[in-house]
Order: sequence, then C-alpha cells, then structure tokens
Amino acid sequence: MATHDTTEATDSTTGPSKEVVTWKTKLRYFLNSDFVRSSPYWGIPFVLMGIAVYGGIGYNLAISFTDYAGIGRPEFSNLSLEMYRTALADGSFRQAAFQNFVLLVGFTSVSLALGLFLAVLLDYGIRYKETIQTIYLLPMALSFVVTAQVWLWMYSPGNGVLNVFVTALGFGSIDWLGNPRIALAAVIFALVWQFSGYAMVVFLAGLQSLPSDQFEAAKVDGASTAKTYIRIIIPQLKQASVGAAVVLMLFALKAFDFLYAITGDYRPPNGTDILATLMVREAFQYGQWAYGAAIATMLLLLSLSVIAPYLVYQYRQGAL
Amino acid sequence: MARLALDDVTKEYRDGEMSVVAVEDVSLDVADGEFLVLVGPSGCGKSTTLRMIAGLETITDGEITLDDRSINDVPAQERDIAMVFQSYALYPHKTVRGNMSFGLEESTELSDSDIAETVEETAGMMGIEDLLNRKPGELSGGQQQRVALGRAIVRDPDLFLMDEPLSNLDAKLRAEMRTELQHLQEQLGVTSVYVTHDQTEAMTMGDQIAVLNEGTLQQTGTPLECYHQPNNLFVAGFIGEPSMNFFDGSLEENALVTESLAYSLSPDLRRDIEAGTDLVLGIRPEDVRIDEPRTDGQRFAAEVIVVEPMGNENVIHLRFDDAMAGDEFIVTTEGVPTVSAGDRVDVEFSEAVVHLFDGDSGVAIKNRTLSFSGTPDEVIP
Amino acid sequence: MGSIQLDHLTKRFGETVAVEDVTLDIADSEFLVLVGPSGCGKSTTLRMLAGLETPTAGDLYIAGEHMNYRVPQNRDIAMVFQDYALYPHMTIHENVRFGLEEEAGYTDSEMDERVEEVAETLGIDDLLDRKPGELSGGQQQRVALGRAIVRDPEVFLMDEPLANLDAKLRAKMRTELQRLQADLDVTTVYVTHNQTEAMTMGDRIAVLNDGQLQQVGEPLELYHEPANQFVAGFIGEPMMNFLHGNRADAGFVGEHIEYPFDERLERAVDGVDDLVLGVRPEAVDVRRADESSAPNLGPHEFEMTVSVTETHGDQNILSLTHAAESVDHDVLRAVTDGMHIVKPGEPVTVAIDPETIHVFDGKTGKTICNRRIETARELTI
Amino acid sequence: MSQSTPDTNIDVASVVEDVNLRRIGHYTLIIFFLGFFLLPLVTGIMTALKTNEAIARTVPFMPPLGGGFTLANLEYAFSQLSHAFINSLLMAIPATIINVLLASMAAFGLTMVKWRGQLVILILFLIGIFVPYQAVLVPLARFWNNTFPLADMLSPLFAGIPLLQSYHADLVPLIITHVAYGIPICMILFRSYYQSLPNSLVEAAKIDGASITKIYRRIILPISKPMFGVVFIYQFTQIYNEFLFSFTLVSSASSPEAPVTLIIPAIGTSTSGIDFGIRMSAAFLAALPTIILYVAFAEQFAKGLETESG
Repeated sequence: MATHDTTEATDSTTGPSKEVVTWKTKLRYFLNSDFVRSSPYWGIPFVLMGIAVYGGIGYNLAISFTDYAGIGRPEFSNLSLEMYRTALADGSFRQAAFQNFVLLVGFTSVSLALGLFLAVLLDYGIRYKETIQTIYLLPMALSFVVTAQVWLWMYSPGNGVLNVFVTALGFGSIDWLGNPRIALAAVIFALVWQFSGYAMVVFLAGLQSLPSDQFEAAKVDGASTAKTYIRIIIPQLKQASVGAAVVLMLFALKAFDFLYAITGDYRPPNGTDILATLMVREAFQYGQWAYGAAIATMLLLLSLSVIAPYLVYQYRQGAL
Repeated sequence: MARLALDDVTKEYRDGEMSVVAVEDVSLDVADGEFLVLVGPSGCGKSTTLRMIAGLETITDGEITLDDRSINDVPAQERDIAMVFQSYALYPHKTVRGNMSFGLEESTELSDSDIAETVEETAGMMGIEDLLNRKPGELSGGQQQRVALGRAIVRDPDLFLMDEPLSNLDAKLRAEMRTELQHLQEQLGVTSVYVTHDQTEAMTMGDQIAVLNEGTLQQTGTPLECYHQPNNLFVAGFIGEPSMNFFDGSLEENALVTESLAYSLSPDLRRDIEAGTDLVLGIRPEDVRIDEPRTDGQRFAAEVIVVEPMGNENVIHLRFDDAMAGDEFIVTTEGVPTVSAGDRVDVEFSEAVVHLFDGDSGVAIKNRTLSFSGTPDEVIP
Repeated sequence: MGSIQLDHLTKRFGETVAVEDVTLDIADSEFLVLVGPSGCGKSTTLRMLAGLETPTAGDLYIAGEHMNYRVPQNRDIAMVFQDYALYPHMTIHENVRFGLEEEAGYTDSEMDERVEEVAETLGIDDLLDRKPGELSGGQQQRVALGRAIVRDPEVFLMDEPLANLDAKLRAKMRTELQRLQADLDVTTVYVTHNQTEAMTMGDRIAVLNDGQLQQVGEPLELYHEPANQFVAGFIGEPMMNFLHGNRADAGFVGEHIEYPFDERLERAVDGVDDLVLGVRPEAVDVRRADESSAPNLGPHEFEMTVSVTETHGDQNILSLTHAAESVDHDVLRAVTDGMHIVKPGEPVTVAIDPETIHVFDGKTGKTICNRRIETARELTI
Repeated sequence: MSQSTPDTNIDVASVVEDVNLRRIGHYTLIIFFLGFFLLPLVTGIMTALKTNEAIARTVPFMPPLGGGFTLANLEYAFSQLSHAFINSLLMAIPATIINVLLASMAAFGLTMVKWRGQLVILILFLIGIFVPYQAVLVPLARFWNNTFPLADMLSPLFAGIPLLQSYHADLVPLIITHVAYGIPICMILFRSYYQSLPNSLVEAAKIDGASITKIYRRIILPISKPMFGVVFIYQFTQIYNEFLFSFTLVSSASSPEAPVTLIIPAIGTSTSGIDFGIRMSAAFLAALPTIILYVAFAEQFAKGLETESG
C-alpha cells in the first residue's frame, strides 16, 4: 500500500530471490499503486487551496514588510519591520487588540457555558426535542449581517425591545451600542445569542455518543441525576468542548461582518473596535495597504496560537 | 444477603397503538446466596427481566420482592444492588480507583479513608491492585472485565446482577473467567442473577437455570435437570452443544414413523399415546452409538457425510438413506475417529436415551432414563 | 494452478515485526487454516496474499507467479471479509455482479446468468433484489461467499468469515463452507483465531504466534504431536494442563506434585533440567477417593480435591486442587463422562497414565517428547 | 410510573409530585429559552409588517393591529433586493457545487491511501479552515483587480450569454474565491465520513478488480449521498451569508453585481436615521432562503455543525 514500503522492500531483501525483480517491474508497480492513482483526487483541490491560502498569506506577509500605500506597485527592495513597530506603538491598535481579547474570552466562555446548559436541558428526556433543538439553533442559519440588523433594532435607544423592558421596570432608557462602556458587552450578548445553539449541538452530539449504560451504571451505583451529570457525564465532554471552543474563538476573531453591519461603516460602535475591523479600515478605507497587511499578519499569528495547541491536542488524541 | 422473588412479572412496551410484550408472567425464586442464570436466545426478554430487577425498567404488572419487601417502586439508586454491564460501562475519565470508589461515595456514608481501604482490599482480591491508577482505556478487555466486577463487589450489595459480562472476551479468557466467577461467587455468597445467551455459561455456572423464550419462562431447574429432563422441545434444543437431534414423525401401530426411519416403541411407552399422534423423537449426539451394519427396530443404516475431529472428541454428521440432502443428524464420539466421510454405518438409538415430545405443543412426553454415577444427589431434585 | 508459496516472508510496520520469516507451501485446492491469537500476524499474512499489504522482505508466489509487485486488482483472488464488506447501496445482485464486470469475456446477459447460478448454489436466489441492510447476518455471510465464488478465482482468502455469527449458525456454516470448498476445489487460505474452526475445517493448519510460524500440519497431528508448548496449549479445548517443575532423581518435581518417570520419559528428558509436563484433560482419570478406604496410591496417582465442577451435560469439567493445599490454586483440569458426577469439595483420586504425558523444555518451550500413540494410521483419518 | 400496591400509596404520591415539580421546572426553562431565541426574530418580522407610525407607537414584538399593518416596507425592500437575490444565487449555487465535488474528491484521495507525509497535507488543509480571511484580503484584492482582472476579461463574453448581464462576470472571481477557501472545511467534513466507513469496503472493491476511479464513482460517491446533502446545505448557507469577500471584491453596495448581504447594511438609511420598517423587511427577505433551507433540512444542518468541531 504505502509507497515507502516499496523502497524498503528492495533495500532489505535478505533471502535469495527466486526471480530477478527489474526496475521496470517496480516502476510499473509504483505507477499502478493506489498512491499514484489517487493523487490527482486530492492533488488538484490541494493546489487550488494552497495557492489561495498559503500564496495569499505569503504575499500578504511580503506586503507587510514594505511601505505600500496604494500608489503604483509595492516596492520590495527595501523591506523592514516598520509597520509592525508602528502598530505596536499605536494606541488604537492596542485598544483594538485588548477589545479583541475581551471579545474572544467573553464570547467563547459564555457561549460554551450556555450551550452546555442547553444541551443538558435537551438531553434529559423531553418531548418535541427535535423541534426545540431546531429553534435554539435557528440563529445559526442567519448571516452576521442579518443578526446585526436584528440586534441593532433590539438595542435601539428609541423604542428597541431591550429599552421597552428597561423602561417598563422603571429605569431610564439606555443607549446600548452608543455607550462605549457597554457596547462590547452588548455585542458579545448578540453573538452569544447567535452561536450558543452551535455549542449546544456539539455538546448534544457528545452527550448522545456516550453509551446509555454509563447513566445506568451510575444509577445502580446510587448517584442522583444531577450527580451523574456533574461527576460522570460532563467530564467526558472534554473533547467536544475543545472542538467547540476553537471554532467559537475563530468566529470571535472573524466578527468583522457583524461589527461592520451594525454601523454600515468602517468604524464600528465606540469601544468595539477589534483587529479585524481595524485592519480593513486601514487597508480599504485609508489605502494603508502595508499597515493593513501587518495587522492582518498579527491577527493570523493570534489565530495560529489558538489552532496550533488544538491541532497538537487532536493529534495526541489520535483524531487526525 | 437476600432472597429475590419475581411474581408474575410482565413488561409491556406500548407505543401508540402498538404494544409489545417483552416479558410475560415470569415467576422466579432465587434463594439467598444462589446463582441463577437467565438464559435464552436474543430477544427472549432475559435482559429486560434483569433490568426490571435493577430498577432500570418499570414493571407493567406483577411484583418483585427482595427479602419479602416489594421493590417495585424503589428507584434503582436505593435498591442496594450492583450490576455488571455487557460493555462494562466503566467511567472512561476516572481511574480504576475512581471507578471503584464512585459507588461507595454515592451510596454510603463511609469516610474517604474507609473507602480507600475497601477499594484496595477488593482490588487485591481481584488481582487488579497494580491497575488502580490507570484509566479504563489503558486496560485490556480481561482487565476491564475484572475492574467491572471489582466495582460491583466493592459495594458489598444485597444482589449482584450481571448482563452477559463475558460476551466481549475471547474464548480462552471466557472459559478462564467462568471458573473464576464461580469461585468468587462461592466465596462471597451473594445472591446473583446472571444473564447470558450462551448455554455453556448457563450449564457450567448456574446453581439454577431459568430458560426464557419469547418472553415466557420455559423451565427452571438445575443445569443437569434442564439437560436431561427438558420440559419441552425448546429447552431440549437450546441446552446442549451440539444440539439434540430431532426427528418429526407420528405414531403408527407400534412404531414412531418419520420420513427416514421407523422407530419401534416398547408397549410401555406407547400405551398412553394415541395412534396417529404427531411426535418428535429426540436424541443427544453423545447417546447415539455407531456400529457395524446390522439393522433392527432401533438400529438404522446411515452414511457418514462429514467428520469433524476436535482432538478429544469428534462431531460426525450422518444422513439416513431416505433423507433429504440437508437433513442430517449429529453424533459425537470420543477419542480418535474410527469412521470417515463416505463410510456406511449403523446407528443405534437405545430406547433408554431417547426423548419423545408432542409434535403439536412441543411438551415432553418421555425423557431419557438417567444412569448417574458418582454423587448425583441434588443435581436432579 | 492455484498453489501458493510464501518464501521467507516478513512484514514490519515501523519498528514492530508483524510477520517474521514465514515460509509455507500451500498445494493446489488445499484448505489451509492460519490460526493464532489476535495480533499473531495471521491477518497480515492474508493481507499480503491479497495485495493489501506489501511484504517488507521475502517473496510471494501464487500459481507460480511472483506477486510482490502486483496490485490486488491483478491477482485473480477473491476474499471474504470478517464484516462481509458488502456494498450497502447496491442490491445483492449488483453486489455479486460487481466483480464480474472487471473480468474479460462476459456479456451482460452472461453475467446475470452467472450471478443467478451462484445465488442458487448458495440458496440466496430469492434475495437478489434486496439490499444488504435487509438481510440477516447468516444471509449476508452467504452473499459475501457468493461474491467471492462468482469470479471463479485461483485462490480464496477468508478473514474470520464466521466470527460475526452466533454459535449455532457458526457450527452450521462451518460444515457448509467445507463442503463448498470441496465442491469448488479452489485453494483456500482461511484465517481464524478459533481453534475449533481450525481443527474441524482445515486440511492442514498453520499455527502462528508473535509473527512466527509455530507448526504446520494436519489437525490431529497438531493435537497429539504439538511441536511446542504454545501449540499444545492453543489447540484443544479445554486446554492442555501444564505442570512446571524440575528434573529430579525419581522423575519430575513440580510445585504441586511429583511425578515419577517411566522408561520412555526417562530416555526422552535426558539432560534437560527445566521441565513442563503436559497432559490433556481427557487423559486425567478421576475416581472417588473413598472407593478404596485405605489410600493405597500408585506412583502415578494423587489425592486431590474438586474445586469447581462445570456440568456440560455430555461431559463434566473438573478443576482440581491438591488435597493438602489451599483451595484457590487449581492444579489440573479433568474431563469426565457426563453421567459421572463429582461435586465441588469432594476428595478424589487422580491417575495420570505416563503414556499420555507430553514433556516440554521449560526454557525454550520446545517439545521434548509427545504422548505415545498406538499407530501412526490413527492420525491420518 | 408503575402501578401501586396499597401499602406504598403514600410513597408513590410523593414520588409523582416530586417528578412533576422537576418536570415543570425543566419545561419552564425550555420555554424561557425558546423565548430568548425567538424574540429578536419575532420582533424583526413584526416590525417589517408595520407602518412607521405603528413602529413608533407600539411595542416592537407585538403584531401589527388594525391600521398598523402594511406590506409596503416588504414591497419596497424586495424591489431594492430583487437584483441582488439573483446575484447571490448565481454566486452561491455554482460555488457550492464545485466546492462540494472537489472536497469530496480530496477527502477520498486522502483517506484512500495512508502514506508518510500525508499528515502534513492534512494539517495544511486544517489550518486553511481557521485562517482569518483578513490575512489574505490585501493580496486577494490586488490579485483580482490588478494582477489577473478576470472579470474584465469575461464581461464581453457574458454580455453575449442570454439571461446574463455583462456585470455578472464580476461574480466569477467571487465564485473561484469561495471555492478555494471553502475546500478545507468541506474536505474535513467528507473526510470524517469516509474515515467512518469500514476499510474493508474499499479493499473488497480492489480485490473485485475495480480501479481507483471506479471505486470512487461506483462505491464512494453513491454511499456518501447523505453526506453530500449535509455538506451542500452547510456550504450553501456559508457562501450565501458571506460578507467579507463580497465587500472586498465588489466595488460598492450600489454596484449592479452586489449580492444581498452587501446591500442590507445600507438599505433604508436616511438623513433622519434608520427606517427600521424597511431595514427589518430587507433583513427578513435576505434571511428567508437560508431559513427555509434550514427548517427543511434541520437535521443535515446540525450534522454539519457537529462534524465541524471535530
């Protein structure tokens, strides 16, 4: 099967060979082998994807070392880390990075917790489970852009739903997205609304893949339902949590669409600027291509720092 | 220590209009310290019965009592039973120690150090003390089996329930664990109910066997009782490997006439049977004698089709001359095979060893006569 | 025709050696069984024959042609997989026909005809329009066989084809497969971990362990004249008893018993100190101890206690411990006749005839001498 | 519960009560979350159906009553979006089909044979899923606008095709982009499915004499029909909902080739602020295709998400 076996076989032939194996036989075998025959299947998509993703990343990296600002062609003769230095010294970059971090941690942890709660709620023998699951997951079918519109209206300082409730309770109405101190929390809340269903589905699949006799064994062991979940079932969802957390974090890093769509402008509500919006703004609004590319590179490194441990974890689990 | 009784227990699954009776009017009595094996083909209701005893299924009708106390409405958590699952159902994220302590932590008031001590003691008894800090995924099938047993034993329950605990082991290990489980049960003296579809396990392990088929109890008795004195055709065919040979026929004059042979019955035997009654003749493979050809009323000529040597015994497939191509019967002989495929031989069905069953109801009319030696008292009450 | 040669065949996966230097000749139309415990390399060997693995070293010939560098598509072999590997989206007809489509020289109608012909042989002709998911395990197994037969290949390869069937069906398919192979007269290599299948089905058996060939021979040859302790222990159920000990003046001194040698054994063990005695359970003779009131034991007789009795109906398997020692260490297992009942706890007298003793080298496991057999002819049935 | 015997009557009653209390609590929570997930959607739909006056005066999630009801907003939004719908579908459908097919082939090729170095290829695919698109936006824009202006090359050709307009050529780079970046996730979805198939299936076909292409066409393709459904629905939703690539490659929201997502944030804006009646109508219409697809194939959709986290 494997190609390297072919070479090994010829290197270490010990016993006397009854038949002389010529290089032609081996070449024919190699050309007939599954490896050669199956390579076009993965090869073509791989090349297309490789150019788009890795070619793109490489080109982006190259531009980030120049001072290209949209005039003529990028000048590659004089490369430097100037753009990175500028970014790290820039207050708005640092603020965006900090807000990005808050969004990442807040959004991921709340979505996971809520998703787990919902999964346990649905897992424990109820009627119309399928329908309820479908409704909980419904926001996932919407685009960021649509979600942004819906929540823009929900948060509307005039008579948005949130303020209808708040004023009904006797408080003054709040400008949720206009107040820089709560805008980020409001964004996180809206994103949680959209994505906790996703976490729920992943946890639910994890719960259902557990053999039912685990529940029964715990029951016979004398444990109550709550104890069974806490001590037996939830600890076994580690794999599912890691998978869901990674995907959620990457959503958080990519939350550009949502923030753009709220204002319909390059600049999101005050207090919610993140690296993704900053990058697009610098590159596409101000034409600071090299600076934008440098921010994009740092965003990529941030993503890789999430993915790399995940891939190592998956590899250790033998899941690759 | 407990005595378990099932009284007309029925389990019915209703799904809208559909209703399936999984277990019907099963009554059982398991004495204190007894080892009862529930055996039957898959889908016969044996696992459902066990799960009702465990409290994992509700009971549609009837009553289950433990030491004369009804446990119908006692939740599984409070029944003081331990169960070994077919898949072992070990908690994969806990160490062996964690697995074994869990039940004690949840169902007793023991202190942590008492629990640790009990767990270690039991682990020592099961020979798994070296494995206490490992996780189930790192253990072999046989070791997981031991841990599952250890987890059940450590709680010192009133009742042990085991649901095909050996079915995931290979043949050698299964035979080994079979003996070990018996040793263990004798040592602990805990009342046990053991479910299996494997008649060998039932025969070799049980103090009592309860044979189930299609949700109804066919027979309860000691292993040898079920083997030698089956109540009906089902039990006769299910217990014993290779299976009992059956020949369908009817009583004509003084003989049982089947497609391929006329088996003369002694007057004693046919006195109570009406002529023309459909009968089934049964004979165990080891009770057939093979000889040189010389046919009379209970000896018949046959041809050897296949000989399967097993070393200590041989399974010989034979066919009567008039029988159809697929209609074979089986004889086992000991030692080195003396016949080979294609040989013509005589077989003798001695009247002492044949069974007769009613062709319609399958109920046993006559069982073989027994000629035990040694100390057979109690194996057949 | 379909003869097969394995010439110093070796397969390594990275550091681990799966198959080591196996040389084996399989004659045309022979039924050879490859048997061994799981992980012994038997499946890897079969997969090398099929072309699904490439040998690391050595050569492989089918019908005299060198096969190392040939993809499975060009080998003219058929294989039956343990999970049957039926294509779930195709009907049975399409499944069986699939392989024919690649064979030259069939028209469409000839293919359909051939499929129907094979289906009839196997009794699956009325299932042809169904999908595999709608069939029972036994039926799927037949379809898998049909798919192999239809192409009329040089060689059949079977990888534990009966492993997923229940015991009764397995015994039935065993004889059916044998008959089929005899009718078709196609060289067959059959892999199993089940020694009963090996004993009953193979013209010859090749026993593998840890990737190494232990012994090749006819079934009864392996049973009565094993080449080493592994084969002796692996073939035969219940397993051969082994007693570990040393050479002494009088004969053998073991942990539990001393066994004086007769002249034959004396001669055989000359010079070897570390010994293992082997005796088959059916060669151990068990009598009740109180049959002669004064214990007047012969040199090859021992006082023992029965610890567990397993009643099988046709036979009983006894576990025996030394009378003077604690109960939980079994020394021997013995098989007695089904009608001879000995209960746990009973004292018995055990006799072992020196003629039935096998002796193995305790260090290498090699056979020093096998039991005495009356005539050589007995093995060739 | 089980039937009761006289002496255990009290026990049974308390058990039943206990169970009922727990059930009530359980269902209350479930209904609360139904409200949580549905409220914003209901609010949006209700607003879309109201006159501006009703929007200003009534509670947002209440249905429009009497004179408050109007379809004018929806009609207006539809007239603004109808072109964009065609653009979105012209982009999403071909992109999804090519994407799914290529991904299935890649997954087959990679599960078919195990070889050293495969892990590297696999990891490169996996990272491709997680790369933030910002990291390739600058090159992407430069590539399609300056280096290889495919749209400009194709637009005369498109002008000649019936039912298509020359500006539809601008969608071709978008389609290719979506295909290229969609392959990794779809490939992983297929791969997890192919890995769950028993090895012996492919091996049996090999021994039956089938070539690699025949194995793919006759065995793997038909068997993976359900997975094709899952991946198709997943990927169609992704591409239809996508914003960033369109934003980068389409010159502006007012361009004739702009897909739906690009137009929404700009619709119904006036100097006096946002007209929520129109905005909600547009959002509702934009979401409709994916919502219908989602409700019809909820199971496949959930399956795709489950597998994604892997």
